[in-house]
Amino acid sequence: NEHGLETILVTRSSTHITVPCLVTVPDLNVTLHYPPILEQSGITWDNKQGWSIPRPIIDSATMLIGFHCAATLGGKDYRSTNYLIHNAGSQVYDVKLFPEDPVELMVGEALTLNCTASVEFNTGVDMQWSYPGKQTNSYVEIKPHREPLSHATEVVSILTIHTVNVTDSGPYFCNVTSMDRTQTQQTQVIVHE
Amino acid sequence: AYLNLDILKSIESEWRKTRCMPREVCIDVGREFGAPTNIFYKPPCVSVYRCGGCCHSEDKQCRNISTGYLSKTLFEITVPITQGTRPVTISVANHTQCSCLSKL
Amino acid sequence: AYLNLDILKSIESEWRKTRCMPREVCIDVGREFGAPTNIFYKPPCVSVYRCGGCCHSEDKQCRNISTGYLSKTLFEITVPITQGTRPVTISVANHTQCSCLSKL
Repeated sequence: NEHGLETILVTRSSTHITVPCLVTVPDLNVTLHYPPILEQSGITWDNKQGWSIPRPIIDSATMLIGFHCAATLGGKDYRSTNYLIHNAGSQVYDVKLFPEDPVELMVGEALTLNCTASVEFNTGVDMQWSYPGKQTNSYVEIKPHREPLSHATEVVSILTIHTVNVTDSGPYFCNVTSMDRTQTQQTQVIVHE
Repeated sequence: AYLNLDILKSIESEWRKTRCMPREVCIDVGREFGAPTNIFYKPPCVSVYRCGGCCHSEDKQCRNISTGYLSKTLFEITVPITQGTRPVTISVANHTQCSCLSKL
Repeated sequence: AYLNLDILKSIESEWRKTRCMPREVCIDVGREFGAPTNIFYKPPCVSVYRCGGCCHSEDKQCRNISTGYLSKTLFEITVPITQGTRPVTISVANHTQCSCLSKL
Protein backbone atom coordinates (compact mmCIF):
# COMPACT_ATOMS: atom_id res chain seq x y z
CA ASN A 1 0.00 0.00 0.00
CA GLU A 2 1.01 3.65 0.11
CA HIS A 3 3.01 2.92 3.30
CA GLY A 4 5.20 0.31 1.56
CA LEU A 5 3.69 -2.43 3.63
CA GLU A 6 1.55 -5.44 2.78
CA THR A 7 -0.20 -7.62 5.35
CA ILE A 8 -0.16 -11.41 5.02
CA LEU A 9 -2.97 -13.13 6.91
CA VAL A 10 -2.39 -16.38 8.79
CA THR A 11 -5.55 -18.27 9.69
CA ARG A 12 -5.75 -21.07 12.23
CA SER A 13 -5.71 -23.71 9.48
CA SER A 14 -2.71 -22.25 7.58
CA THR A 15 0.15 -24.76 7.43
CA HIS A 16 2.42 -22.41 5.48
CA ILE A 17 2.78 -18.69 4.80
CA THR A 18 3.68 -17.47 1.33
CA VAL A 19 5.66 -14.27 0.89
CA PRO A 20 4.34 -13.48 -2.61
CA CYS A 21 7.49 -12.16 -4.32
CA LEU A 22 6.75 -12.71 -7.99
CA VAL A 23 9.41 -12.40 -10.70
CA THR A 24 9.35 -12.12 -14.47
CA VAL A 25 12.71 -13.85 -14.86
CA PRO A 26 12.00 -17.48 -13.91
CA ASP A 27 15.53 -18.47 -12.91
CA LEU A 28 16.31 -15.25 -11.06
CA ASN A 29 18.07 -15.76 -7.72
CA VAL A 30 15.65 -14.24 -5.16
CA THR A 31 16.65 -14.07 -1.49
CA LEU A 32 14.18 -13.80 1.38
CA HIS A 33 15.01 -11.45 4.25
CA TYR A 34 13.29 -11.99 7.60
CA PRO A 35 13.67 -11.18 11.28
CA PRO A 36 15.91 -13.42 13.42
CA ILE A 37 14.18 -16.81 13.67
CA LEU A 38 15.34 -20.04 15.21
CA GLU A 39 14.68 -22.56 12.55
CA GLN A 40 15.37 -21.93 8.84
CA SER A 41 14.88 -25.36 7.28
CA GLY A 42 11.69 -25.90 5.33
CA ILE A 43 11.65 -22.45 3.74
CA THR A 44 11.20 -23.07 0.00
CA TRP A 45 11.15 -20.97 -3.20
CA ASP A 46 8.65 -21.30 -6.07
CA ASN A 47 9.09 -18.75 -8.87
CA LYS A 48 5.34 -18.78 -9.54
CA GLN A 49 4.27 -18.15 -5.93
CA GLY A 50 7.17 -16.77 -3.91
CA TRP A 51 8.78 -17.95 -0.67
CA SER A 52 6.89 -20.49 1.42
CA ILE A 53 7.54 -20.56 5.21
CA PRO A 54 6.26 -23.43 7.42
CA ARG A 55 3.77 -22.27 10.07
CA PRO A 56 5.85 -23.47 13.09
CA ILE A 57 8.64 -21.10 12.06
CA ILE A 58 6.21 -18.17 12.06
CA ASP A 59 4.77 -19.19 15.40
CA SER A 60 8.22 -19.25 17.00
CA ALA A 61 9.32 -15.90 15.56
CA THR A 62 9.62 -13.10 18.11
CA MET A 63 8.30 -10.56 15.64
CA LEU A 64 6.34 -10.82 12.42
CA ILE A 65 7.75 -7.92 10.49
CA GLY A 66 10.76 -7.24 8.31
CA PHE A 67 9.95 -9.87 5.69
CA HIS A 68 10.97 -8.82 2.17
CA CYS A 69 12.61 -10.25 -0.95
CA ALA A 70 15.66 -9.00 -2.82
CA ALA A 71 17.29 -9.85 -6.15
CA THR A 72 20.04 -8.53 -8.40
CA LEU A 73 19.65 -8.35 -12.18
CA GLY A 74 22.12 -6.76 -14.56
CA GLY A 75 24.10 -5.36 -11.64
CA LYS A 76 21.01 -3.60 -10.29
CA ASP A 77 19.48 -4.45 -6.88
CA TYR A 78 15.73 -4.91 -6.58
CA ARG A 79 13.75 -5.13 -3.35
CA SER A 80 10.10 -6.04 -2.72
CA THR A 81 7.70 -4.18 -0.44
CA ASN A 82 7.82 -5.06 3.28
CA TYR A 83 5.50 -7.73 4.60
CA LEU A 84 3.84 -7.88 7.99
CA ILE A 85 2.28 -11.18 9.10
CA HIS A 86 -0.97 -11.08 11.07
CA ASN A 87 -2.76 -13.98 12.75
CA ALA A 88 -6.42 -13.57 11.85
CA GLY A 89 -9.48 -15.42 13.04
CA SER A 90 -12.95 -15.15 11.47
CA GLN A 91 -15.49 -16.99 13.66
CA VAL A 92 -18.10 -15.21 15.78
CA TYR A 93 -19.43 -17.87 18.16
CA ASP A 94 -22.26 -15.96 19.83
CA VAL A 95 -23.53 -12.47 20.53
CA LYS A 96 -25.45 -11.44 23.66
CA LEU A 97 -27.03 -8.16 24.74
CA PHE A 98 -27.47 -7.54 28.47
CA PRO A 99 -29.86 -7.02 30.09
CA GLU A 100 -31.78 -9.40 27.83
CA ASP A 101 -35.20 -8.43 29.22
CA PRO A 102 -36.79 -5.05 28.37
CA VAL A 103 -35.38 -2.18 30.47
CA GLU A 104 -37.73 0.24 32.24
CA LEU A 105 -36.34 3.54 33.61
CA MET A 106 -37.47 6.93 34.90
CA VAL A 107 -36.40 10.15 33.15
CA GLY A 108 -32.96 11.22 34.46
CA GLU A 109 -31.77 7.74 35.35
CA ALA A 110 -28.70 6.10 33.75
CA LEU A 111 -28.99 3.38 31.07
CA THR A 112 -26.18 0.86 30.53
CA LEU A 113 -26.37 -1.85 27.85
CA ASN A 114 -23.61 -4.45 27.47
CA CYS A 115 -23.12 -6.16 24.09
CA THR A 116 -20.77 -9.13 24.39
CA ALA A 117 -19.56 -11.49 21.66
CA SER A 118 -17.38 -14.57 21.98
CA VAL A 119 -15.08 -14.78 18.95
CA GLU A 120 -12.27 -16.95 17.66
CA PHE A 121 -8.86 -15.66 18.77
CA ASN A 122 -7.54 -12.77 16.65
CA THR A 123 -10.95 -12.10 15.08
CA GLY A 124 -11.54 -8.41 14.44
CA VAL A 125 -15.20 -7.39 14.73
CA ASP A 126 -16.83 -4.02 14.19
CA MET A 127 -19.44 -3.45 16.91
CA GLN A 128 -22.01 -0.76 16.09
CA TRP A 129 -25.14 0.38 17.95
CA SER A 130 -28.44 1.61 16.52
CA TYR A 131 -30.81 3.33 18.95
CA PRO A 132 -33.54 5.98 18.97
CA GLY A 133 -31.31 8.84 20.15
CA LYS A 134 -28.45 8.09 17.75
CA GLN A 135 -29.01 11.17 15.64
CA THR A 136 -29.98 13.59 18.37
CA ASN A 137 -28.52 12.48 21.68
CA SER A 138 -24.83 13.36 21.92
CA TYR A 139 -24.57 12.29 25.60
CA VAL A 140 -24.02 8.65 24.75
CA GLU A 141 -20.80 6.90 25.76
CA ILE A 142 -19.68 3.74 23.92
CA LYS A 143 -16.71 1.82 25.32
CA PRO A 144 -15.13 -1.14 23.45
CA HIS A 145 -13.01 -3.81 25.14
CA ARG A 146 -11.14 -6.96 23.99
CA GLU A 147 -10.21 -9.74 26.45
CA PRO A 148 -8.47 -12.91 25.23
CA LEU A 149 -9.67 -15.75 27.51
CA SER A 150 -8.63 -19.40 27.70
CA HIS A 151 -10.50 -20.71 24.62
CA ALA A 152 -11.78 -17.63 22.80
CA THR A 153 -11.65 -13.85 22.90
CA GLU A 154 -14.45 -11.84 24.48
CA VAL A 155 -15.24 -8.56 22.71
CA VAL A 156 -17.48 -6.08 24.47
CA SER A 157 -19.16 -2.79 23.65
CA ILE A 158 -20.81 -0.94 26.53
CA LEU A 159 -23.37 1.79 25.71
CA THR A 160 -24.13 4.28 28.49
CA ILE A 161 -26.64 7.15 28.54
CA HIS A 162 -26.07 8.95 31.82
CA THR A 163 -29.45 10.73 32.01
CA VAL A 164 -32.17 9.19 29.86
CA ASN A 165 -35.04 11.07 28.33
CA VAL A 166 -38.45 9.89 27.06
CA THR A 167 -37.05 10.22 23.52
CA ASP A 168 -34.53 7.50 24.40
CA SER A 169 -37.36 4.94 24.52
CA GLY A 170 -37.41 2.27 21.79
CA PRO A 171 -35.41 -0.67 20.34
CA TYR A 172 -31.61 -0.83 20.83
CA PHE A 173 -29.63 -2.93 18.32
CA CYS A 174 -26.07 -4.19 18.67
CA ASN A 175 -24.59 -5.11 15.26
CA VAL A 176 -21.45 -7.29 15.28
CA THR A 177 -19.73 -7.45 11.86
CA SER A 178 -16.84 -9.81 11.18
CA MET A 179 -15.13 -10.49 7.86
CA ASP A 180 -17.96 -12.51 6.45
CA ARG A 181 -21.22 -11.54 8.18
CA THR A 182 -23.14 -9.41 10.65
CA GLN A 183 -24.98 -10.69 13.69
CA THR A 184 -27.49 -8.52 15.56
CA GLN A 185 -29.01 -8.58 19.02
CA GLN A 186 -31.79 -6.29 20.23
CA THR A 187 -33.45 -5.16 23.45
CA GLN A 188 -36.26 -2.74 24.30
CA VAL A 189 -35.92 0.37 26.49
CA ILE A 190 -38.94 2.17 28.01
CA VAL A 191 -38.44 5.56 29.74
CA HIS A 192 -41.30 6.82 31.96
CA GLU A 193 -41.99 10.47 32.77
CA ALA B 1 22.08 -12.48 71.06
CA TYR B 2 22.97 -10.26 68.12
CA LEU B 3 21.39 -10.38 64.69
CA ASN B 4 23.64 -11.97 62.06
CA LEU B 5 24.91 -9.08 59.90
CA ASP B 6 24.78 -11.11 56.74
CA ILE B 7 21.07 -11.76 57.27
CA LEU B 8 20.53 -8.06 57.91
CA LYS B 9 22.43 -7.11 54.75
CA SER B 10 20.52 -9.56 52.56
CA ILE B 11 17.21 -8.35 53.96
CA GLU B 12 18.18 -4.71 53.35
CA SER B 13 19.19 -5.58 49.79
CA GLU B 14 15.85 -7.29 49.14
CA TRP B 15 14.02 -4.30 50.59
CA ARG B 16 15.85 -1.94 48.23
CA LYS B 17 15.20 -4.15 45.21
CA THR B 18 11.47 -4.28 45.88
CA ARG B 19 10.90 -0.61 46.73
CA CYS B 20 8.30 1.55 44.99
CA MET B 21 9.96 2.96 41.84
CA PRO B 22 9.45 3.23 38.07
CA ARG B 23 9.76 -0.25 36.55
CA GLU B 24 9.80 -1.32 32.89
CA VAL B 25 6.51 -2.94 31.93
CA CYS B 26 4.73 -4.07 28.76
CA ILE B 27 1.51 -2.21 28.06
CA ASP B 28 -1.14 -3.71 25.76
CA VAL B 29 -1.87 -0.79 23.44
CA GLY B 30 -5.41 -1.81 22.51
CA ARG B 31 -6.39 -2.12 26.13
CA GLU B 32 -4.56 1.03 27.28
CA PHE B 33 -6.36 3.18 24.68
CA GLY B 34 -9.72 1.33 24.55
CA ALA B 35 -9.25 0.63 20.84
CA PRO B 36 -12.21 -0.56 18.76
CA THR B 37 -12.56 -4.34 18.58
CA ASN B 38 -11.59 -4.50 14.91
CA ILE B 39 -8.17 -2.91 15.37
CA PHE B 40 -4.90 -4.72 16.09
CA TYR B 41 -1.49 -3.24 16.83
CA LYS B 42 1.88 -4.62 15.77
CA PRO B 43 3.61 -5.04 18.08
CA PRO B 44 0.61 -5.48 20.37
CA CYS B 45 2.53 -3.99 23.36
CA VAL B 46 4.95 -1.17 24.09
CA SER B 47 7.57 -0.85 26.79
CA VAL B 48 7.26 2.04 29.25
CA TYR B 49 8.04 2.68 32.92
CA ARG B 50 5.25 2.48 35.47
CA CYS B 51 5.40 2.69 39.23
CA GLY B 52 5.65 -0.70 40.89
CA GLY B 53 7.10 -2.34 43.96
CA CYS B 54 5.95 -2.70 47.54
CA CYS B 55 5.13 -0.23 50.28
CA HIS B 56 5.70 -1.39 53.83
CA SER B 57 2.17 -0.65 54.99
CA GLU B 58 -1.20 -1.83 53.72
CA ASP B 59 -2.67 1.68 53.83
CA LYS B 60 -0.10 2.87 51.29
CA GLN B 61 0.02 2.31 47.57
CA CYS B 62 2.83 2.83 45.08
CA ARG B 63 1.73 5.70 42.79
CA ASN B 64 3.33 8.05 40.25
CA ILE B 65 4.06 11.57 41.44
CA SER B 66 5.49 12.67 38.13
CA THR B 67 4.73 11.43 34.63
CA GLY B 68 6.09 12.04 31.15
CA TYR B 69 4.88 10.77 27.79
CA LEU B 70 6.77 8.68 25.25
CA SER B 71 6.00 8.62 21.52
CA LYS B 72 5.82 5.13 20.07
CA THR B 73 5.36 4.16 16.42
CA LEU B 74 3.41 0.98 15.67
CA PHE B 75 1.48 -0.58 12.82
CA GLU B 76 -2.28 -0.42 13.10
CA ILE B 77 -4.26 -3.15 11.31
CA THR B 78 -7.95 -2.50 10.73
CA VAL B 79 -10.22 -5.44 9.93
CA PRO B 80 -11.48 -6.07 7.33
CA ILE B 81 -7.94 -5.90 6.01
CA THR B 82 -9.07 -4.04 2.91
CA GLN B 83 -8.81 -0.93 5.05
CA GLY B 84 -5.07 -1.65 5.14
CA THR B 85 -2.23 -1.42 7.59
CA ARG B 86 -0.56 1.85 8.48
CA PRO B 87 2.10 3.16 10.84
CA VAL B 88 0.67 5.26 13.69
CA THR B 89 2.38 7.23 16.45
CA ILE B 90 0.88 7.12 19.93
CA SER B 91 1.77 8.91 23.16
CA VAL B 92 2.04 6.65 26.20
CA ALA B 93 2.29 7.64 29.86
CA ASN B 94 5.75 6.96 31.34
CA HIS B 95 6.07 7.29 35.13
CA THR B 96 9.24 9.14 36.17
CA GLN B 97 8.80 9.40 39.94
CA CYS B 98 6.91 7.23 42.41
CA SER B 99 5.97 7.33 46.04
CA CYS B 100 4.05 5.27 48.58
CA LEU B 101 0.93 7.42 48.97
CA SER B 102 -1.81 6.97 51.52
CA LYS B 103 -4.98 5.26 50.33
CA LEU B 104 -7.06 7.17 52.90
CA ALA C 1 6.41 3.31 -1.93
CA TYR C 2 8.96 1.88 0.48
CA LEU C 3 8.56 1.67 4.22
CA ASN C 4 10.70 4.23 6.07
CA LEU C 5 13.58 2.15 7.51
CA ASP C 6 13.73 4.25 10.67
CA ILE C 7 10.07 3.43 11.36
CA LEU C 8 10.80 -0.25 10.72
CA LYS C 9 13.82 -0.18 13.04
CA SER C 10 11.94 1.53 15.88
CA ILE C 11 9.07 -0.95 15.55
CA GLU C 12 11.46 -3.93 15.57
CA SER C 13 13.17 -2.49 18.65
CA GLU C 14 9.82 -2.13 20.46
CA TRP C 15 8.86 -5.67 19.48
CA ARG C 16 12.12 -7.03 20.92
CA LYS C 17 11.72 -5.05 24.15
CA THR C 18 8.22 -6.38 24.75
CA ARG C 19 8.84 -10.03 23.86
CA CYS C 20 8.00 -12.90 26.21
CA MET C 21 11.00 -13.34 28.55
CA PRO C 22 11.89 -13.51 32.26
CA ARG C 23 11.30 -10.08 33.84
CA GLU C 24 12.11 -8.83 37.33
CA VAL C 25 8.96 -8.55 39.42
CA CYS C 26 8.04 -7.98 43.08
CA ILE C 27 6.19 -10.88 44.66
CA ASP C 28 4.08 -10.35 47.78
CA VAL C 29 5.32 -13.17 50.04
CA GLY C 30 2.17 -13.50 52.11
CA ARG C 31 0.03 -13.80 49.01
CA GLU C 32 2.44 -16.11 47.16
CA PHE C 33 2.51 -18.60 50.05
CA GLY C 34 -1.02 -18.10 51.38
CA ALA C 35 0.33 -17.06 54.79
CA PRO C 36 -2.04 -16.94 57.79
CA THR C 37 -3.70 -13.56 58.27
CA ASN C 38 -1.78 -12.79 61.46
CA ILE C 39 1.64 -13.02 59.84
CA PHE C 40 3.55 -10.17 58.22
CA TYR C 41 6.83 -10.28 56.33
CA LYS C 42 9.53 -7.65 56.31
CA PRO C 43 10.14 -6.77 53.60
CA PRO C 44 6.65 -7.70 52.41
CA CYS C 45 7.93 -8.54 48.89
CA VAL C 46 10.86 -10.26 47.24
CA SER C 47 12.36 -9.72 43.81
CA VAL C 48 12.41 -12.65 41.40
CA TYR C 49 12.14 -13.20 37.64
CA ARG C 50 8.81 -14.27 36.15
CA CYS C 51 7.82 -14.68 32.52
CA GLY C 52 6.18 -11.59 31.08
CA GLY C 53 5.81 -9.74 27.83
CA CYS C 54 3.51 -10.06 24.85
CA CYS C 55 2.89 -12.83 22.34
CA HIS C 56 1.84 -11.87 18.81
CA SER C 57 -1.34 -13.91 18.82
CA GLU C 58 -4.29 -14.07 21.21
CA ASP C 59 -4.22 -17.88 21.27
CA LYS C 60 -0.73 -17.82 22.80
CA GLN C 61 0.33 -17.02 26.36
CA CYS C 62 3.76 -16.23 27.80
CA ARG C 63 4.67 -19.12 30.11
CA ASN C 64 7.79 -20.45 31.85
CA ILE C 65 9.42 -23.48 30.26
CA SER C 66 12.14 -23.72 32.88
CA THR C 67 12.12 -22.63 36.51
CA GLY C 68 14.64 -22.41 39.32
CA TYR C 69 14.19 -21.49 42.97
CA LEU C 70 15.83 -18.68 44.93
CA SER C 71 16.34 -18.66 48.69
CA LYS C 72 15.29 -15.43 50.35
CA THR C 73 15.71 -14.48 54.00
CA LEU C 74 13.05 -12.25 55.58
CA PHE C 75 11.73 -11.30 58.99
CA GLU C 76 8.45 -12.93 59.93
CA ILE C 77 6.26 -11.06 62.43
CA THR C 78 3.49 -13.03 64.13
CA VAL C 79 0.65 -11.14 65.79
CA PRO C 80 0.16 -10.82 68.70
CA ILE C 81 3.72 -9.53 68.80
CA THR C 82 4.45 -11.45 71.99
CA GLN C 83 5.12 -14.40 69.71
CA GLY C 84 8.04 -12.35 68.43
CA THR C 85 9.79 -11.69 65.18
CA ARG C 86 12.23 -14.10 63.58
CA PRO C 87 14.27 -14.39 60.38
CA VAL C 88 12.94 -17.08 58.04
CA THR C 89 14.29 -18.43 54.75
CA ILE C 90 11.84 -19.17 51.96
CA SER C 91 12.26 -20.69 48.50
CA VAL C 92 10.65 -18.72 45.68
CA ALA C 93 10.08 -19.78 42.05
CA ASN C 94 12.32 -17.92 39.59
CA HIS C 95 11.51 -18.34 35.89
CA THR C 96 14.61 -18.88 33.75
CA GLN C 97 13.14 -19.55 30.30
CA CYS C 98 9.86 -18.46 28.72
CA SER C 99 7.92 -19.16 25.55
CA CYS C 100 4.64 -18.19 23.90
CA LEU C 101 2.69 -21.43 24.35
CA SER C 102 -0.63 -22.23 22.76
CA LYS C 103 -3.71 -21.96 24.99
CA LEU C 104 -5.51 -24.66 22.97
